[in-house]
Amino acid sequence: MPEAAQRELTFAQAVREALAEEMRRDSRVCIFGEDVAEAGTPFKVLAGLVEEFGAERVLDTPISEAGFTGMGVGAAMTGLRPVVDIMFGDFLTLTMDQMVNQAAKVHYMSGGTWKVPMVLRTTLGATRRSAAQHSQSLHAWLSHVPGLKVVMPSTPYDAKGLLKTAIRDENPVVFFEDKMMFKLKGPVPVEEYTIPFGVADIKRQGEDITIVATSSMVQVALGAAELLEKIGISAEVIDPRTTWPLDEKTLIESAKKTSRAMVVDEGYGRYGVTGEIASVIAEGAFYNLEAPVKRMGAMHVPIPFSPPLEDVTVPTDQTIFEAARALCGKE
Amino acid sequence: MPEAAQRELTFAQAVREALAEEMRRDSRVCIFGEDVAEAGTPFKVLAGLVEEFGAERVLDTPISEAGFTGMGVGAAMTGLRPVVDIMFGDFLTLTMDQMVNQAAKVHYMSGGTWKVPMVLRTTLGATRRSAAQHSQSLHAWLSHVPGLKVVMPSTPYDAKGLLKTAIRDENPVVFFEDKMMFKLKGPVPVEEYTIPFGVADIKRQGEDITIVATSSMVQVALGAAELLEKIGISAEVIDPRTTWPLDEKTLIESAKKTSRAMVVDEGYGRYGVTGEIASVIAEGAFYNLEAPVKRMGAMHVPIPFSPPLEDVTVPTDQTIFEAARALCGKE
Amino acid sequence: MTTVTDKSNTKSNTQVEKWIRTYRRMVMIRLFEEQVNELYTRALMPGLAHLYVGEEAVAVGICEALNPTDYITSTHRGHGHCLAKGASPDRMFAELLGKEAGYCRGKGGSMHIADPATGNLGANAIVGGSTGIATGAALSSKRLRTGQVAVCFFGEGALGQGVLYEVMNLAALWKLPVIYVCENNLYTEYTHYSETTAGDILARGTAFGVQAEAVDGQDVRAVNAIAQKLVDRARKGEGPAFLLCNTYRYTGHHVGDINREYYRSKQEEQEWKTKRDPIKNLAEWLISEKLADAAGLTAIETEVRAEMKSAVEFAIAAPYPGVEEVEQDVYA
Amino acid sequence: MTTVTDKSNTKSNTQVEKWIRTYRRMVMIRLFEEQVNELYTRALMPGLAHLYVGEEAVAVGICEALNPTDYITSTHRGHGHCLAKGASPDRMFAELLGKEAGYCRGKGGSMHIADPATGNLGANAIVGGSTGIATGAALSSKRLRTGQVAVCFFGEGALGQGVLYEVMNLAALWKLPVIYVCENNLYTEYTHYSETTAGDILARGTAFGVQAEAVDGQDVRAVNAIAQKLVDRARKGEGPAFLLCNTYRYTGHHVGDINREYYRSKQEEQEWKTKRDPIKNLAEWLISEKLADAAGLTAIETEVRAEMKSAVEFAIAAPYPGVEEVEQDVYA
Ligand SMILES: Cc1ncc(C[n+]2csc(CCOP(=O)(O)OP(=O)(O)O)c2C)c(N)n1
Ligand SMILES: Cc1ncc(C[n+]2csc(CCOP(=O)(O)OP(=O)(O)O)c2C)c(N)n1
Ligand SMILES: [Mg+2]
Ligand SMILES: [Mg+2]
Repeated sequence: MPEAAQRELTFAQAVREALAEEMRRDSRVCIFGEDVAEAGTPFKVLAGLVEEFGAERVLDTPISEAGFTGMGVGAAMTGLRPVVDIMFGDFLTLTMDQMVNQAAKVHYMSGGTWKVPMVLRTTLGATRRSAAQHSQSLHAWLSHVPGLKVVMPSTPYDAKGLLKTAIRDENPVVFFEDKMMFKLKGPVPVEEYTIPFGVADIKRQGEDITIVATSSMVQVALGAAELLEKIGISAEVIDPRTTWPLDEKTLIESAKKTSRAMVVDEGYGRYGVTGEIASVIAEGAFYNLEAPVKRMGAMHVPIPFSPPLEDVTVPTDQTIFEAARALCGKE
Repeated sequence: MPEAAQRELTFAQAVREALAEEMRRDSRVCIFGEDVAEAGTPFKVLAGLVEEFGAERVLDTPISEAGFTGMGVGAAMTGLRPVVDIMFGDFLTLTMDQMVNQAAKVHYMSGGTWKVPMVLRTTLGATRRSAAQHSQSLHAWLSHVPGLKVVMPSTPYDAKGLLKTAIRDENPVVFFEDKMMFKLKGPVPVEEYTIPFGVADIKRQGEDITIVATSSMVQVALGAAELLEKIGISAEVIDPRTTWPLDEKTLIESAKKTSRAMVVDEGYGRYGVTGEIASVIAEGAFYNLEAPVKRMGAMHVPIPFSPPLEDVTVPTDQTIFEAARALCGKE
Repeated sequence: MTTVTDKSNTKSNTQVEKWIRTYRRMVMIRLFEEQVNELYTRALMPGLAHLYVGEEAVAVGICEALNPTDYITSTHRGHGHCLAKGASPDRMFAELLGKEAGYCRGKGGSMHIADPATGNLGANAIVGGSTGIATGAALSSKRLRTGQVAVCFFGEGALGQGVLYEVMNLAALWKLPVIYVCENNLYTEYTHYSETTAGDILARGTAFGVQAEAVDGQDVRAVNAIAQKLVDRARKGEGPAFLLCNTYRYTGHHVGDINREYYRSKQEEQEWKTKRDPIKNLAEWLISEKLADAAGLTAIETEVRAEMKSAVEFAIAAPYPGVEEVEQDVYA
Repeated sequence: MTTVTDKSNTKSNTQVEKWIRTYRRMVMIRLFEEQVNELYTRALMPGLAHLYVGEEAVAVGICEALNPTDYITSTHRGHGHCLAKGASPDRMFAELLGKEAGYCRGKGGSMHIADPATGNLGANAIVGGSTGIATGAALSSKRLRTGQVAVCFFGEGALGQGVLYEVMNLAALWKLPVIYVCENNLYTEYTHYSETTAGDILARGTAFGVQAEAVDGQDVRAVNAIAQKLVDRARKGEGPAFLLCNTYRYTGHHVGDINREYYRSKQEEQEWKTKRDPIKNLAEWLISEKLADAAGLTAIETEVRAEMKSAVEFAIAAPYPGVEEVEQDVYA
């Protein structure tokens, strides 16, 4: 976090500012997706961009996720730098062939001759009462695939800096935004900056336990850390910021220091992000850990609509607090 | 493994026999996919079925993976028990919306009123010189998704028993067959049998190290176990057989007994199956493990075509042997 | 009191009963949606909902041509389809509020109502997501020789989804009894369909060997007549059809879409509401044909309104599912 | 010796040179594929390959209408497209053998040859998988005002993939300079296209606002004439086109598909080979128009055959990439 940051922006404003700056800097950057132009997306994240950059660079598409993602791949190969907008992360299902069999593999299969500098922006996160087809956090799938990079910002500051890096990257980058975080405010400097991929950020220093949290779960973990402080447990909260590349070193070093670690991610707990990160820590800090690495992800159920049910499907500050307390052996 | 098994079948024959028996038993069972009828699939696994059951029950489709998988969902909801054939596991990318947003969620979203008793049969595995779009092992994605069951047989015996269980299951089941294993022979009894999901099989008893291996990697791990035996290391090889449901207990108990564990899977090593299983063992056998759980998966690269490159991307008996030896502290 | 939940299996053959029933159903949908909007503005409903107001003639005209055992699949804008196929408002409202008495025990919500008893295979929040399901249901019908027809409702936005063409091709090849009903209400969220739809919509059916027809979706009698023809044809084994219904949604894309002037004019909305209202049109015809009088129609409206009110009250009072339910029904 | 790798940028405007070049290219493709089959039967080639024999007039007729900087995307049956766009046989053979000197350093193999120098965006082993890429390249061309045209080659099997319709719709809406070339060789693997294709193929273009034309894919002059018209039109900003080329693959789906009688008759194969061979047809025309004589054409064949032989030898002798390359080029 920069010292001099005075100005506060919402997460949505930070995303928009990153896009606007990059579009001003590089005329090859363009955006396409459903209702991205006049509507500025249903979340209004892109409001105003079509007015500044015109309908040639901010293009409304039909509801054709596979088609326009594939066009993103081709456009990226041939001189544009497209930012493809997939309204809900749940619709990634429709883009998997284009992202995985095409975007991720073009550079390698062509022996390094063609490049795919595209960004796919999409959302993750439940608790919006949107039910099972609009609440998934499917970033584990993309993180599993070589050739892709996966970005999971947790603050307005990170969102802006990481998105600028994503747009300048020569590879296909999948950028996940927590839709519940669009209104979150945080400091964002007026000066230009970018944030490198593969560098975890220690969001809170601590001594007794390491909580690795991604995207939506970072703020929740920070809330849990405050609760833990009240009972005398000092939690270190680390945000990898990109699941690929993954800053294994910072995670392992923190776990070595604290001797206890938890991984919190809003994707499904099974066969997902928590398994990978927990394994990295369990291996790297094996001789320092005093307890098994604890994993917390979304419950292994389709996200239910009913509020009392939905609310128990994802980690909360309270459930993280309780798990951390148990892990530290405090009752 | 049954005692009295005299007869040997290939993996492909075992799959075909399971289908034929279930189609005879239940007239609602039908198959659809590309070139499944007269051609019997490019792998000839289904040869002869259309002759016995007719073109009404073994249907050639256009190259429309999303479309006919979706039809499988609808057909399963309304009285048929479709077995949907996806020629290469790489084409799962095209079916993800149907499998994940539809098949996996219908039962839950409908409050338990509709059911989707369908099976999606597909392949996995590299080393066939088929390059990056025909060599992937994408079972981690499906294992990540609640509502699906995922089956990974490693022998003709298991293939037959598990496929019959899959067809009788009331849920969407994804059944992965290693395409390099179709010609593998093994004992298959003439008598009817099924194999329950969620029950791991100890393919080889051992004392010094637990090797958990899935699908294609089971035979490879058994090969490594023989090499290990020669240097005095007794390896236990366990095959979970289904990644979901996962028989955590058997895996953990074995690791507790041997105090060392490895997980070998042909999917990508990152954010995949090895991370989950390693985490389950690292947590469940935490106080018994003498070394970190070792993970081996496909290298994090698109599968290259060139034989010398492709050959180093997936675990072999030799690389497993070496890793196991190192894990046991033997030089 | 006349029950407003009369199922189509109690369908009478007399014309007057048919059109009165049709009228009642359309009124029911409109008043149901009024209550939904009310629930939203009173902050009693979790999340959002997509109202079917203005499009009533489509769902009702088509479902009136179906048997109770025929199948439908529906969309994010699905309340009208559910009701037209015979669902009870009380259990629908309960679902919208996430209550255990809902059709899906609260697990589905507005966008996922499903009901085996009325052949409703489910609403779907993936645009185009149910096209495979409907086609698969038609395959079952053909293979099991049950004589059922499947109707796949979708907005014109789904014309952007390739899977629709994949399954239309399959339905034509296999002569499946499925009818693809395209509800062209002119907008996909906030974009006019002309900006997202090239070529010719009807040709998109015929190019794949599917018989395609268009109808004024504000005229319930026209919708019903053509639906009956296509359903009969499908039931006889003559293959799939594509029916383009030109219609309009009176309100926002969802209940929270209030300021719409950046994508369509108030005048346009006004014109559809005043000149092409499907309920008003049917009422006028009923009266002119002397099949009903104004008082009778008002009485129906009053009855339905009362029914909707008590259905909402039922739903508000109903309990949520117990938290232990969250892990149930993941697997059958 | 005349070089067989003459690029289209050395294109001459005289008719005779054009048709001799065209003839040479078709012969090159045929003899290239002969060598591939030979490599397979001699067990020198890893994996399989899908031969373009019989379809030469399509790739050559179309690429002859393109500029070197124009883009193409290709398929699993892609050798013909590569060669027609100007690739060198030696580097292609090297790729087929997984050698470092190959177009993709051996990482791609037969189904993934790509080459920026000739505008080849890559072959694709996903049926329909490159339709988005070609359309996206056309978007770049339009936005960056480079005047390039993109040609998307695909087999008629790709008509089953929904993504094709998604991108045709987009191309029509945005008037992109892209031409969708459907190579209908009658079969998708082992199934006749009539069993998998309902309706009307050309209508599948026009329904999405894409100008559609059909041509005899065995007549290179006809293919070239219509391609030239559609390419000019696209380059002028008049929008996308769909070109149906009726053709035939002489051999199996891949080199290992030897016994084909369960899905097509030897007689059918014989008829196409004898009556509709694109190379023979062009030769006859060249001779009848006195643009060439039989001896001249035989000389071309001899030259090309020698060139293919030395290209294969180059590839066989070439080294594999070092194993350390396996982890290179995953990220740019
Ligand atoms: C695959 C997919 N893409 C995008 C969305 C987001 N979305 C929900 S409704 C909608 C517009 C649908 O328009 P249309 O099909 O015309 O139906 P209408 O809302 O007009 O009834 C969109 C884009 C979605 N639900 N599914
Ligand atoms: C999405 C996808 N599904 C299936 C396959 C397997 N497959 C490879 S080639 C082929 C047939 C293609 O037929 P067509 O498009 O007509 O091309 P042709 O081989 O006739 O040139 C199939 C089904 C594939 N590669 N990709
Ligand atoms: Mg609409
Ligand atoms: Mg073909």
